[in-house]
Amino acid sequence: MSGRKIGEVILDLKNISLSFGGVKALQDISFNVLEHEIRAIIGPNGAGKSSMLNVINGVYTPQQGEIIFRGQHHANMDSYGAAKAGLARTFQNIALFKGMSVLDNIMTGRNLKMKANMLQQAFWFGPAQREELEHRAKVEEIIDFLEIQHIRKTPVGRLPYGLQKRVDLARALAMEPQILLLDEPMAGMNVEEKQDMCRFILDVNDQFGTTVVLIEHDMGVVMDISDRVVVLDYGKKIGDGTPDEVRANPDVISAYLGASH
Amino acid sequence: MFYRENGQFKTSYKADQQVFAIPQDRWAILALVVFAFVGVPMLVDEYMFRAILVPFLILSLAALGVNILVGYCGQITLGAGASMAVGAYAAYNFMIRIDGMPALASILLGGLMAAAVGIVFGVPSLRVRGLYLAVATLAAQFFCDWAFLRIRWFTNDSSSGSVSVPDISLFGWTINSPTDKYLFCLGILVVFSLMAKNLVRGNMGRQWMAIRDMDVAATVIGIRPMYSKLTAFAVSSFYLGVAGALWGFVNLGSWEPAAFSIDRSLQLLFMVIIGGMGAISGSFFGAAFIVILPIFLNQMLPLVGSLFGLEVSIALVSHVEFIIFGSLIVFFLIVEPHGIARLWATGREKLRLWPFPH
Amino acid sequence: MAASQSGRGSAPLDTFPRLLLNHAAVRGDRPATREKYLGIWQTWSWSQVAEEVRAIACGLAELGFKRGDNLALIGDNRPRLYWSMCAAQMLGGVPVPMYQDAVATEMAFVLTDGAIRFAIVEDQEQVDKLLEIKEQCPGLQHILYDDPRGMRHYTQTSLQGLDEVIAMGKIHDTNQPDFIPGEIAKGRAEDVAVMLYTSGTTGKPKGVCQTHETFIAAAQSGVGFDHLTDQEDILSYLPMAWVGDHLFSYAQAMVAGFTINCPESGDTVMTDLREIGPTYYFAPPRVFENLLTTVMIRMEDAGALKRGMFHYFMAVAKRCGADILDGKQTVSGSDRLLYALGNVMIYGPLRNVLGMSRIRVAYTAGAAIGPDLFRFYRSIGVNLKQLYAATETCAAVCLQPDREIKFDSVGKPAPGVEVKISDGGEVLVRGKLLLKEYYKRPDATAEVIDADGWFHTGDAGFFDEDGHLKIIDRAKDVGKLSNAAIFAPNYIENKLKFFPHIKEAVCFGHDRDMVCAFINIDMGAVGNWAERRGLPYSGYTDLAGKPEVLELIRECVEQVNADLSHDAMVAETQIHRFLVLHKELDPDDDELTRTRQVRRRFVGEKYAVLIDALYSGNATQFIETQVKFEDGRTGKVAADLKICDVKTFPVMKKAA
Amino acid sequence: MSGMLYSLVALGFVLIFKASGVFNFAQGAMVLFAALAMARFSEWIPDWLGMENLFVANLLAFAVSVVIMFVVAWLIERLALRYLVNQDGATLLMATLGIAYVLDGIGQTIFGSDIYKIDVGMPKEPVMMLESVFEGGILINKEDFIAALIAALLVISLSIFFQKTATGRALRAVADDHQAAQSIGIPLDRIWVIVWCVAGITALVAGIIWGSKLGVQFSLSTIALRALPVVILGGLTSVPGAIIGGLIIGVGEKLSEVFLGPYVGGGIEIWFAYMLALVFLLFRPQGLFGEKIIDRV
Repeated sequence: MSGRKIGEVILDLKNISLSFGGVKALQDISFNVLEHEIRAIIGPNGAGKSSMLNVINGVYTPQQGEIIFRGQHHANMDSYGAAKAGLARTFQNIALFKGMSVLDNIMTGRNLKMKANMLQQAFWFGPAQREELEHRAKVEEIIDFLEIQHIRKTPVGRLPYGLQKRVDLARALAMEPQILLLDEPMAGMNVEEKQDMCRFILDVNDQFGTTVVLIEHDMGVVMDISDRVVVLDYGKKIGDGTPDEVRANPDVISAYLGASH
Repeated sequence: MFYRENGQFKTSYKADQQVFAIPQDRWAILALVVFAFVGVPMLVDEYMFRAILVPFLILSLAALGVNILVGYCGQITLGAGASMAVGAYAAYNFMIRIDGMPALASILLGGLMAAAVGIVFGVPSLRVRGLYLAVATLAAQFFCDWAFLRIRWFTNDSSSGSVSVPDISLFGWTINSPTDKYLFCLGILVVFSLMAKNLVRGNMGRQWMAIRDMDVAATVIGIRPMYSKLTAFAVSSFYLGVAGALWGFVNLGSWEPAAFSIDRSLQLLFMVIIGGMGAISGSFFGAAFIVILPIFLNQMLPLVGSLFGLEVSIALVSHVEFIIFGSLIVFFLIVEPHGIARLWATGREKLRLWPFPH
Repeated sequence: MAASQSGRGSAPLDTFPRLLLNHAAVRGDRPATREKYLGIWQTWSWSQVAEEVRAIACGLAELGFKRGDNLALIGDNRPRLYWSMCAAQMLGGVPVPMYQDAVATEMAFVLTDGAIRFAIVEDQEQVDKLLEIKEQCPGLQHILYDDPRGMRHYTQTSLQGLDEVIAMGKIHDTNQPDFIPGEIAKGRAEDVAVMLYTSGTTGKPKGVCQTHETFIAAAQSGVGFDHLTDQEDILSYLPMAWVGDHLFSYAQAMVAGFTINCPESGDTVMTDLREIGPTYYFAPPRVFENLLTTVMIRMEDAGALKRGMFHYFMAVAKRCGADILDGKQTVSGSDRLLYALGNVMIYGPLRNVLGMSRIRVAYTAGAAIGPDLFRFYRSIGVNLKQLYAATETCAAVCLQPDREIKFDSVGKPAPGVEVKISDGGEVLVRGKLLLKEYYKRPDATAEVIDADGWFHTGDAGFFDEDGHLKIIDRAKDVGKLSNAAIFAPNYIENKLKFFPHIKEAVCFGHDRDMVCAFINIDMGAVGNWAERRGLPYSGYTDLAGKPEVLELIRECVEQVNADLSHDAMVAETQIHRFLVLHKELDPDDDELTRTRQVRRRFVGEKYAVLIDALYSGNATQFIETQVKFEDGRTGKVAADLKICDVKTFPVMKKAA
Repeated sequence: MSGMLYSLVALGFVLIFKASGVFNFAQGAMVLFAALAMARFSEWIPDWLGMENLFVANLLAFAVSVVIMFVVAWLIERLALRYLVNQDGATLLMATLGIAYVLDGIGQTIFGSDIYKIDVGMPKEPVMMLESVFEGGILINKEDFIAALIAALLVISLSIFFQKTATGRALRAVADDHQAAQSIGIPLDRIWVIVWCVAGITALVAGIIWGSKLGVQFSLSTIALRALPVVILGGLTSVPGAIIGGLIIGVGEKLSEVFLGPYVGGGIEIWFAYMLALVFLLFRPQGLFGEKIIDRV
């Protein structure tokens, strides 16, 4: 049913190792992400999934390894550079700006595209106003896309968890990213919210051709929507391939059975 | 309950993003500003201007500056007084050292100088935050206190750092009567408030608030903490610098470094806490409160005392003032961390929903 | 208007497309349609709308839509669906709006019965529904969708985006600029303008064909009656397939040239209503009922002072509000003063939060409205009126003239309408506004329109001494108790439903010795009530079975009984026993019509065992029912229902 | 030797910060308050009791002051801090600013706002020390020497308190992790009262020493500000850091005044400590002995 074309390797991670003090969070992990695909990273709690994501967009600096993003080699990414290059992400423990409305939160996602200088902004003059209105229109499209019209002016702090997650996604989408990193987008949601979120992820991938890298510890949902899956356990990669391949992988089975029973 | 919002629908983003999106508010504020310009000068006596209104306006401006930094960008400062001092002394130097320098220009240049110094003193904010930052800004405060006391060049070799300026004039309008001073400050305050509002509702303000609320997330969406924090320091110091220059030029006429001591810094911080952090209107509420409270206590306490047959000394009044200030700060932090502005906003929201409670 | 008409030398304004062109010429810059989309009210002026309609029409023509074709419209109230109606009419076709929440099988019936070749639908959801039933409806050739979201991977050739069709139409129009004017010129007033399917309280739906002539006449009479201008704003949020919405949001807007406003989504109707603040408003009694219920619930959460004030001023309003609105001179000066104060403190704000500040006229129809409910809105200064209508009469048969509002009547016959009562007590109507025919159902047409041209409404009613029509009930529902007392179930049910805690009620009593009732509690109101009492509950069935809730409902029923006992006509029909149903009556289970009227007979048969229990004196009865969920799955709900006895009151004799 | 006094004040800061995460700006006010109480009671008590013995009077005054500081600590916890649990550091800091104002106000209302003397009979004459080690020895004020001794004693007894007693262990548990401590049944509010009491006593000791040297007056409350850099330098969570930081700042201040002062017009001790701390902050934000701050996402 999918009409999108999976492209070349857009992000390639080579031999990434990361440790905090003595704790080895990631050990020699390599995998790649193809353009336009949905790539999942799964694993039990504490497997190093979030650390992996933090390495990709430069929140953590790996001790070893190399990140190749669109042909550019990096020993590590920096967050600002990553954002500028087209990496957006959401957070496991929602990291919205609590003091702002939903609309303003999403608008912050446009900041890299806003060019008016401070003086123009202070006088709300010319380019500043024009920019503000243009980006508002763009943001409204995202609001419409994620079906959060009814809360656009609500302070995010007052929203229930499921909606906050959606706003978090909206803010990331507002950056019009090449790659969208989603950190447990469905954690703590009920079945209906999970279904909605799956639909949004698929729609984003489909309509905007955004590459999605997704972390989840619940295997079920991920297997349905992702093209390829990396499995981590205690900081090591134990499986990589299509959902079917991964499901058949004995290491994965034992890791999951071991972890959940 | 006086809001009748039916039919006030927005057909463009421009209309939706106005500063006062509800027409009732818009008209009320406009009426208030007109009244401030036209009505107040007709109703009020000189004492009111000198003791209350002019200090209120200038301190509001300063509180705006502090609010931008503390309330919007979340960077605590105990060195607001220092920025005011820089503004005041820089403006003074521009005025006396450059012939024919218009007063307004030197005031604004003083602000710019304060902004430049503010950036320098904002640098630690890139490495440290919270309490540590508070200490760093204290360093700025003490350094400035000392510099204007001891470095003669800044004060044009006057002893003990005290300087004075003649009456200033603006395009031929000599500002010497209390009414003139009031109107001059009011004009500046209105313009600066509008600018501040524009900044905080736009991209700049969102960046500041993003840094304040969750700096890691802000970085990840491409906000540079260095740029955001330093601009906040710069803008904040600019406002404080202009306020400092006005305080010196217009309110005092002649001043010493003590006018901008640590006490001033704390006073400004309290204004913002009590008035409301992260709300432009909070700066006005806070300034009004802090300007009026001592005067009120000075009048009231002896009266209350005499009711009970007690003599209330001036010292006692000032002590009670301390106690009340302190209690209020703690009270606001506990009960309404967003200050009077939030109370006001809640009240307004209630009126919009009246008769329903929510 | 007359000047421009003669200036252009065109035909009289007797079809909707001609009306549209006229508005584009006369008030081209006035807003015609607004829709809240992307956070603001997107606005289209009359001249823009005319262009859009023209483009859609050309596109449809390009696809092969011909004079006499029927065009199905399925979706929420979206501007382009309204425009498509007019586009179909331009080409001499007939728009057939359909209920958007209908399940696929219901749609299949209408699509086949209406010989539909073209359908314009709102979004993916509706497309999926149509694709599902496409095999059953071989006639359906083109499905056009308004919102392209999620439609990228549909490869069916019968599918097309409305955007593409419009683009196609614009090219067509440039190539053949004379095509549309020619088609419009071919239109005649007696052509069928729209086909509305009856909601079908009984039997399968029938397509009611109305001509341009009748609908324009009906609209004009309403516009003239209430002095509507092109300055009005109306919120269009009721199903487009309902005759009421068609009259108010389409026909009257086209006649008077006012603005229709489409809400952002179903969730935001209340907010959108507040923002727009319509000047002209139309809703079935159910909506007013729900609004009142929310008002009451929200007021219960208010502080004591506010609540006290609310109740005090509501009492004042009840005493004199309606009379003041009617301009009666009998109100005392002190009451006027109190009312003015109340207007500042309560009524005005209340109207504001309900979105009714700007309302000049509001109408309710579709079902009888409880007098108390009616009085509430009038007393807070909303000029709410009832009208009496049916799909077959393009709405308004009777209207309540200003200053002559009676709470229990539906008003006087509308201009140009004849109304009489048959010997059997049935209301008969004759006039221009009658349907042309039921689509392909001459038998049914002959059944309702007799040889003299009288339309049999199926309602029982009578004229009072002022010439106001009073409707008691559906003629077929009115029955007699075994002691020969007249039993009008609707009348009693409406009284019950006025209580915020009661959402739905069904009364039985025909040929029985007493009246018994099924009750549905209102989840919102009773849930709130239970929460404030710390009463835990897991869902509807659980809540409905709580003894405390039954006690609450019993009090309501007793109050109704007390009320009934005051009126000799109905005093015999006090409710003796009732039970609270274990599930909510639901259109998906065929218990209600899509306009949410009770299918009395169906309910009676489905729950026969419960009725037996009511009349056999059992204290409890076990019941298990199959229900359909929204996603089409089915499940079972079972419960042991308690049956409650209620106190009845002796009949009060009228004081001599 | 003012370094020793800085250390004492800084110690108060550190204690409270460790246990409750509150950066107690009111420490200075507490010093003033305690000193005022001590000074006035040592005046009043002889009057009331009609006795002459200075030592007994001082002892009684000290006891009363201790009780008063306990009450103050209890009130602060009761009326303010318990409502501010889990607020961020800056909010708490501002709250303690408020508390400082209240204490200043109340203290001066009750005890008066003139300059008072505390005379606990500390010897004033200088002594020579370490003459045997090198020629000339070091000239040291005996008073300072005793002060240092007292401070050292205080630190030692505090260490014992922390290490050996049950309360001390509970305190350390709280300092490590509030939630964990609470979950194993340590009553947070009581612990905080205790911490504030201890801080109150250090304030009292600092106040007495300082007051006997310079007299008790309002400016005493600003020594808190002077002690801030000490805390930064030493690290907010380290008791030894506070001591060593205090010494560094104390010595640095004097040295800079002597060697740098003349070139820039003097008076630089006002800001020198701050600049030192600031420069330090930029390179080691957690201070000399503080724990590294790690952000988690």
